[in-house]
Amino acid sequence: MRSRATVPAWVVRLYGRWRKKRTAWFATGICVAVAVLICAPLLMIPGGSLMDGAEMRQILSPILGDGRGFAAWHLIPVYPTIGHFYRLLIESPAFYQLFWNTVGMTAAILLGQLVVGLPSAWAFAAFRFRGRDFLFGLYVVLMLLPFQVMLLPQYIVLQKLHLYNHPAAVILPAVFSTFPVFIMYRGFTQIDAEILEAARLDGAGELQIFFRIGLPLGRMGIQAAMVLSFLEYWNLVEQPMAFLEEQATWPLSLYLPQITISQAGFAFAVAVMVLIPALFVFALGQDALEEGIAYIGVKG
Amino acid sequence: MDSKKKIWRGFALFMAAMLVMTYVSRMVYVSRMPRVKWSNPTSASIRNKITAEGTVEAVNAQAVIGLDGLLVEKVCVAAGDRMEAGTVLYEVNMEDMLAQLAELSAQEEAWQKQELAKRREAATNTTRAQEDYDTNVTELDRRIAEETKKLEELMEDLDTHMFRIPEEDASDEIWIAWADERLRFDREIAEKGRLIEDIQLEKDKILRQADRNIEDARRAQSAAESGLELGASGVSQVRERQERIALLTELSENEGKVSAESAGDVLEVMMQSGMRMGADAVLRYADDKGSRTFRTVITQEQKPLVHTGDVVQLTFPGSAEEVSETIDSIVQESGGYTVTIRLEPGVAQGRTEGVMELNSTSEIYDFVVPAKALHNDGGNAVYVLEEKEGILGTELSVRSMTVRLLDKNEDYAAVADELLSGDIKVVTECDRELENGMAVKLWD
Amino acid sequence: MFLLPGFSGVMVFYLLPFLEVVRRSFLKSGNSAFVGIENYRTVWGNGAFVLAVRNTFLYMAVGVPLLMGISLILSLLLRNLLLRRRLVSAMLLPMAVPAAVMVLTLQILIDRQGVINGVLTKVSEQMAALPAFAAIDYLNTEWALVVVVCSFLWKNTGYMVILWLAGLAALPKEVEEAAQVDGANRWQNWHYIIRPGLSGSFFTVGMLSVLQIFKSYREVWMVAGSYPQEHIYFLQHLLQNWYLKLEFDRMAALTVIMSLVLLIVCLLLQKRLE
Amino acid sequence: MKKKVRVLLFIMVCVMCAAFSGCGGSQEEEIPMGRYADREVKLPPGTFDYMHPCPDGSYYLYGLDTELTYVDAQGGSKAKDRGWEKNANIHVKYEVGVADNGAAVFAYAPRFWNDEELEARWLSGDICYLYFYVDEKGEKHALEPHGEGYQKGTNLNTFAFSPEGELYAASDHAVYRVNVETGEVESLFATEKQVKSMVFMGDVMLAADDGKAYFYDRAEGKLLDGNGALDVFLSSHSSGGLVMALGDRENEQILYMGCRTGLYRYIWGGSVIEQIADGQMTALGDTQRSPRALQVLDNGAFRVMFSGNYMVEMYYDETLPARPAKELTVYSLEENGWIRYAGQLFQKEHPDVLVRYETGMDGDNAVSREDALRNLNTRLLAGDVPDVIVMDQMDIEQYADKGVLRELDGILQPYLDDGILYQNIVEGMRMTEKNKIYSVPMMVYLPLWLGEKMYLDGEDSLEDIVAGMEKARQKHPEGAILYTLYPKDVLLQTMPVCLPAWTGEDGSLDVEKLTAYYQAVRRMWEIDCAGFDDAGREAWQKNNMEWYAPEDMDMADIGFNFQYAAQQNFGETWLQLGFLMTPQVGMTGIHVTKANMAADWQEKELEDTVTYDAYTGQAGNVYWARTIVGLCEQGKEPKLAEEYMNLLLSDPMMRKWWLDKPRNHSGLTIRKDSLGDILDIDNIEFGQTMGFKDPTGVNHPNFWPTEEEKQWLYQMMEDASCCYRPGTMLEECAMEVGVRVLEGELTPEEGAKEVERKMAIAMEE
Repeated sequence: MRSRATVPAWVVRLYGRWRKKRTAWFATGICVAVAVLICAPLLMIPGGSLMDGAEMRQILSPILGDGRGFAAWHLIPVYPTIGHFYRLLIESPAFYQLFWNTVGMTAAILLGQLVVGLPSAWAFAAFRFRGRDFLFGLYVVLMLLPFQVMLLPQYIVLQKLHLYNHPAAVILPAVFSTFPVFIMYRGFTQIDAEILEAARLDGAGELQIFFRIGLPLGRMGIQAAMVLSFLEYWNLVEQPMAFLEEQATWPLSLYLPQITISQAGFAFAVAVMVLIPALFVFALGQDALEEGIAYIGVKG
Repeated sequence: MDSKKKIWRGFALFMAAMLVMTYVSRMVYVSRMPRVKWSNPTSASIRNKITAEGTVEAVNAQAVIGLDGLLVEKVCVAAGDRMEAGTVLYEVNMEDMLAQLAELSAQEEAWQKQELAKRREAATNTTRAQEDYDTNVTELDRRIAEETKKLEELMEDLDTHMFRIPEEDASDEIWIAWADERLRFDREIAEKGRLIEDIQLEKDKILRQADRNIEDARRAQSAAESGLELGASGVSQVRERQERIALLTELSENEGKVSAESAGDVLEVMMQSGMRMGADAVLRYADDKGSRTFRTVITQEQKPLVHTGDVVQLTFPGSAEEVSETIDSIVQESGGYTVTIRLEPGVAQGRTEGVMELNSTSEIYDFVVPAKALHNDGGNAVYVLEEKEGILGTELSVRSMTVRLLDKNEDYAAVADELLSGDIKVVTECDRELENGMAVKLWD
Repeated sequence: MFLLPGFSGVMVFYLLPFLEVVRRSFLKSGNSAFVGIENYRTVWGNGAFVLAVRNTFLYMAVGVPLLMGISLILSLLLRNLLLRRRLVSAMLLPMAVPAAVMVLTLQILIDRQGVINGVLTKVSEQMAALPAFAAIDYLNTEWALVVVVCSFLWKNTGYMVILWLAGLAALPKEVEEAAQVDGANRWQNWHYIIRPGLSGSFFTVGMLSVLQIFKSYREVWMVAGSYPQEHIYFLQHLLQNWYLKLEFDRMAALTVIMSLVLLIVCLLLQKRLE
Repeated sequence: MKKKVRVLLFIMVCVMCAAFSGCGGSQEEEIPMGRYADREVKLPPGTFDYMHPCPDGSYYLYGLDTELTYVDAQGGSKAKDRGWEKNANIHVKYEVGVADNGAAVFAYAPRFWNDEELEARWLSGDICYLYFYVDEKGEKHALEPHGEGYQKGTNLNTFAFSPEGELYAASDHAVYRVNVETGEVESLFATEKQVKSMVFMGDVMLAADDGKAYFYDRAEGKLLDGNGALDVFLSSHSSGGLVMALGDRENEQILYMGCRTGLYRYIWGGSVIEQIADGQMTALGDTQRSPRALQVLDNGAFRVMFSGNYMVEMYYDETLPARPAKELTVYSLEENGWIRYAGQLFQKEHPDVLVRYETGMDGDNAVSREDALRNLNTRLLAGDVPDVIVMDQMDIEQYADKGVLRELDGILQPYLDDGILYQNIVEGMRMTEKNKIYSVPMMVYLPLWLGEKMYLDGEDSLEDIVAGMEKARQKHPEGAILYTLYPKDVLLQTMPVCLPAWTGEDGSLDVEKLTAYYQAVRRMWEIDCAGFDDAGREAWQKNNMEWYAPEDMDMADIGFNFQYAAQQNFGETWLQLGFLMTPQVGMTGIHVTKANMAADWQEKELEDTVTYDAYTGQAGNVYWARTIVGLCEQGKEPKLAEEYMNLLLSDPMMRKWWLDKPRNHSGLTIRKDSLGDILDIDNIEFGQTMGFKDPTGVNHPNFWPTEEEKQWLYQMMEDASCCYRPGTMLEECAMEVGVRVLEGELTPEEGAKEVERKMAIAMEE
């Protein structure tokens, strides 16, 4: 440090800023590149949603079983059409029915997970009780179990509870999923145990500690859990397929028929409409949660 | 912070738009739904009116036989023509005919002469026999009368002699003489009687002989007159010739024109001018006095409505005549079913075409729907209204239901199927084409 | 007390069903006769099981570290950027695409006559220097696993970045700043400050990566069917196929084995990392 | 803290366990006992449609063509001559009203008019029906309604005699009192619709139409206030017929009403209508019949007369459960109209059983076959087992092995003994391992080729078809030989007749045969491709794309459909391989093809040279099983399931073969007599619409198979013994690899190896 004393302070500052900036640019560059790479295949979706059937069939004919040439893709359709959107948005009331089903289902699940999962996660993080590790391990294993395995026993449970073919058959198991617990737990463990001890010593009640310390400090974990849960349940396929018989209660993810090339354009249009709320949620979710949790923290 | 607000606003807008669009799309969806009216199938009968055009045909045709050996000069009618009694059918060649007539007349004359001679001779023989007979009988009758007179005289003498009977006391001689006398008388009387008997016998004999002679002569005469000796064929030949002569004569008087004998419809003409006719039919016609049949072809659809024994109305174009007849037979033929109706004699004279009309009320069917409700789905089918579970909840939708068609008229159709019931809602009217499974709404 | 409501639900919807699975693993499917460990023996001696385990292990061995590494690097790069949220959102997008559409997209891209082969062929034609390119049938050759791993990375990077970021955010900023002031270089910064702070997150992300590996099955199945190329025949294909063949007994046994392994690994890792 | 948690945990577990088991128990609810049941009443000889109940429990029976018959309370019957049969041939009797003493009034509609005067009056609208009155002694006189308030020609449709013997009648807009001697009609009150029934309660007459009840005071001669409850009831329960009768129970006047939905009672003057018997569980719910009259008996029972010579007595049975506990569940992977129809029919025959028809996948959503199967398996494993499963596209061996399916030998044996079913086809379904039959196809397809004789003479194995194609290629160097657009099509057309030959007795794959198959189809595809250059092929595909979109097509739709393909394409293609999917239309295809050729392409000589026959491929005598039905071992209603199976195998059901699919691809029935009937079926019954339109728009009548063709078809049915079922794993595999083979990516040998490898994994599982 001293050896550099000769260098004027502003040079140091400037250099520091430059270095910082360079790092930032560099990092930004890489990240943007990766993001673009990730999003590139998705660029096919808006293009595809505006492409008419004939064009689609023509450029994809090699895939259809014609042994020659290679498929191509037009990011910007040569013969764009809004036919698919028209069909989807104007002519398909079923789409909206399922859209609201999905919205409702996802909202219910997320809310339920907050209510149920948060305390559980807090319990694992803030208290040390016997069997905690094992129990937590069990949670993780239960989280990891493939759905095929749980299908049959869950079906039996739901039937006994008379929930089969009711939206709750999807919502309830999802609410009690161990997955958000697992993620939120991570958020909470990063809180220093000393802080909690200090609070307890100060005579704060457990609830007070939970709301005033736990929530604000674990907010990143909560936020992550919610965003990931949203992703998980926004496109939930297998559970509703297995537990909901009545089509009127289905979520949007079951709307798309078995995709065939002639349906592709329509499918892309649906995908666009499915993606839009997701984009909003991404954009808003992070901040909203931060704010909301901070608010609870203050109040509590 | 500002941008976040914007995003919030955007999100809210998006959701609002989705909400609005939810309604819009529902409205669009509903407005595109076919509207339908429905009714339950009812139990009813079906009144049917079937009209079919057909042809009138004669049951058995009459023939005009050609004049054998004559040349047709001109044919005056054609098939399908109407003929009345006296209508000229054809003309024969006069020249040819007259030549034939002349020849025949000559033959006849010769034959007549020959015949006359024969007859005269026979008549003479008869007269002679009669005369012989007459003379013999007269002679014998005279002799009989003579002998009978003699016999009567003898009888008188005997009577007289009997009065001269001697006294009882007369002498024997007297008595003997008287007795002898009396015996003589007896003998003579018996002799005379025998004589008369003989003459009588002879007369009978002669008479029989004479009769036989007369008979023979008469037979010969009548044979001569009747020409019996020509034999059967000979007679018919002569007759034929005479008839032909008469015919030809008449024909020649008619200037060779042959006319119809009765009214009817010409069915077929089998001669041409210049043809020499044989003894075959040269023309066939339906006599007005014969009966006719009406024949028509009905379609498969009409078939179930028409039965043998049904009463139908027949009308014939261009005539006010309308008759009720019963159907005699229905036969399946290529392309349909031929209905035959035998008409009463005299009905449909001169008609070749007609229209059959059948009004029938069917039995009462269990399920009758408006005919509009039927549609074709690889068979007859109706659309029935059902509730269907779908993504949009419970909707009204139509399902195509195949049915058997029992009967049908323009407005109603009787249908049957195991699944039909009075509760089923059959779509009777819709404002656009329906498809199986389509969601629909009710007409207000 | 905090745990109770959640645990009761877990109990009903997960633990009890799981116990049912355990129970059934000792019964014969169909007539429910008790057969002891027969099912386990069947599973153990099954050729398909060996293949599936090997493949699944390989998939995890390649997929999990790659995913964790890439996402960690990305999140480290991202964490102080202004564009952070946008970029994370962008990276998350593949998760939000409906599976059916994603599969369609994949098919268009990686079919033997798909877009990728098309582009590569064109490039190799244009540049004479490169060796001639023969179209690869990605799904029917050894490439299948590569494809699966790539699509797995593609889909899940954003997901893991989120988790890493959450972990990173919980690190006390002051310590790091202090260290920076102290002139610690990046490596030191990472080694002494970030890495220990993230050890818990390692566990989380690791477990979730495994979870995502299991979840990626549906897409693999949709692209390649029930009997895919033998390199991408995973445990879940086996599970699914058994299910379709009504072999629930074997399935249950396999599940129990799997969960035991997972539980042990999980407990060990937990101990080690916390 | 720790302790607390532990205790709480323990309690929780206990509570949950209790709740869990409690839930299980609560499912079996008690079903209350006691409901109305019915038994049929034996009627005297004759065909009766109507009944007139008398207060003493006796009743009169009559039909539209059957004389009035009196049945006394003890059941003795006596015919009463009312002289109405005699007119039945020329007149149709429409309405009859009978009085308690046997007097009757009836309305005739003329079938044919014999009387000109009457006809003229009828045409002028002066009269419509003719009415007659017969008094109790049998003296009959014509009745001509007239009088003030009666418009001539109005039909009197409903008659009722009051207890005093007055005659009331109703038209579609009014109710009248009729003097039976003079025919004088007095209009009493107007109604909105046709009054369908009238009952008398002292001085009050209740007349009911389909939406309103009218109360008329006969003494005062005025209409009383209506009853809203009754009106609502009438408007919602009248469809299918509604009958009413008054009863006197426990000193209350009760109006009983019977209709499709059940038997109801209404206490006179009240506002509550109460159901006392459910239509679904009694004869009232029979939708084939409509109730015509109701009689209230003193012992608490009811008599109900139905249309169609059917009468039941409904009595209260305390031993019966109040609602049906029976439910028959039928499951199929895909919607099948034929099965659905059978379910509806079964429901009609068994009103007390609820038939549920469930389908695993219904088209337009993301549920794939595997998903649907998974859901089905979940149900099976959870014990929620359907009674009947349609096994199309399912692995029958697997389900039979796992004890899901019930063996059917017992059910099928009588059919086989009597030679009703094609034994060879049923036997083709026998599982070799257990030597039992677990499922039976209701319909089959048979393979068929169509082409010029010179291409295929006599033999038609796979190699012969290749050779035939080569010959055809020589004659027609340009264009397609088979109707194939893509490699997949060649496989689709040939695989069904080869696939069964690939698996040996022990279930192992015969790689040699598979290799041979791949070689053959590859050759076929090459020959087919040789007729096009690239542009030509593209054009050919494009031309056919409009109606042919392979990725959208059901496996069973196109390419196989012999008739369709033959009709559409012959002449553009020269050898047609496909499946005979319907009895007559399939045969029609051949005729049509010939006719088309003769008419359109002026190829007259072709007409004689074109021929068709079965093709054997590698397996020989293949039939394609469809609508394969199996019963579940653990179904809840094994008896009903058996009955259902018998219904499916019955002749009337088989004759409805075309219901199987929206398009008529449903197959040839395995019941011999039904197949014969279908071939002989009268056009009229079938709907007269089965002709076709040729490309020029000319309508052709239908061609029905000739006797010779029928015999040929029967013979083919007799020979078919090798079952092909689509949707097996091997097929999927061979198809996928086959496409790669045809595209030249793999050699046939490699292809076969690849299939073997994939199958090895499946076998291992």
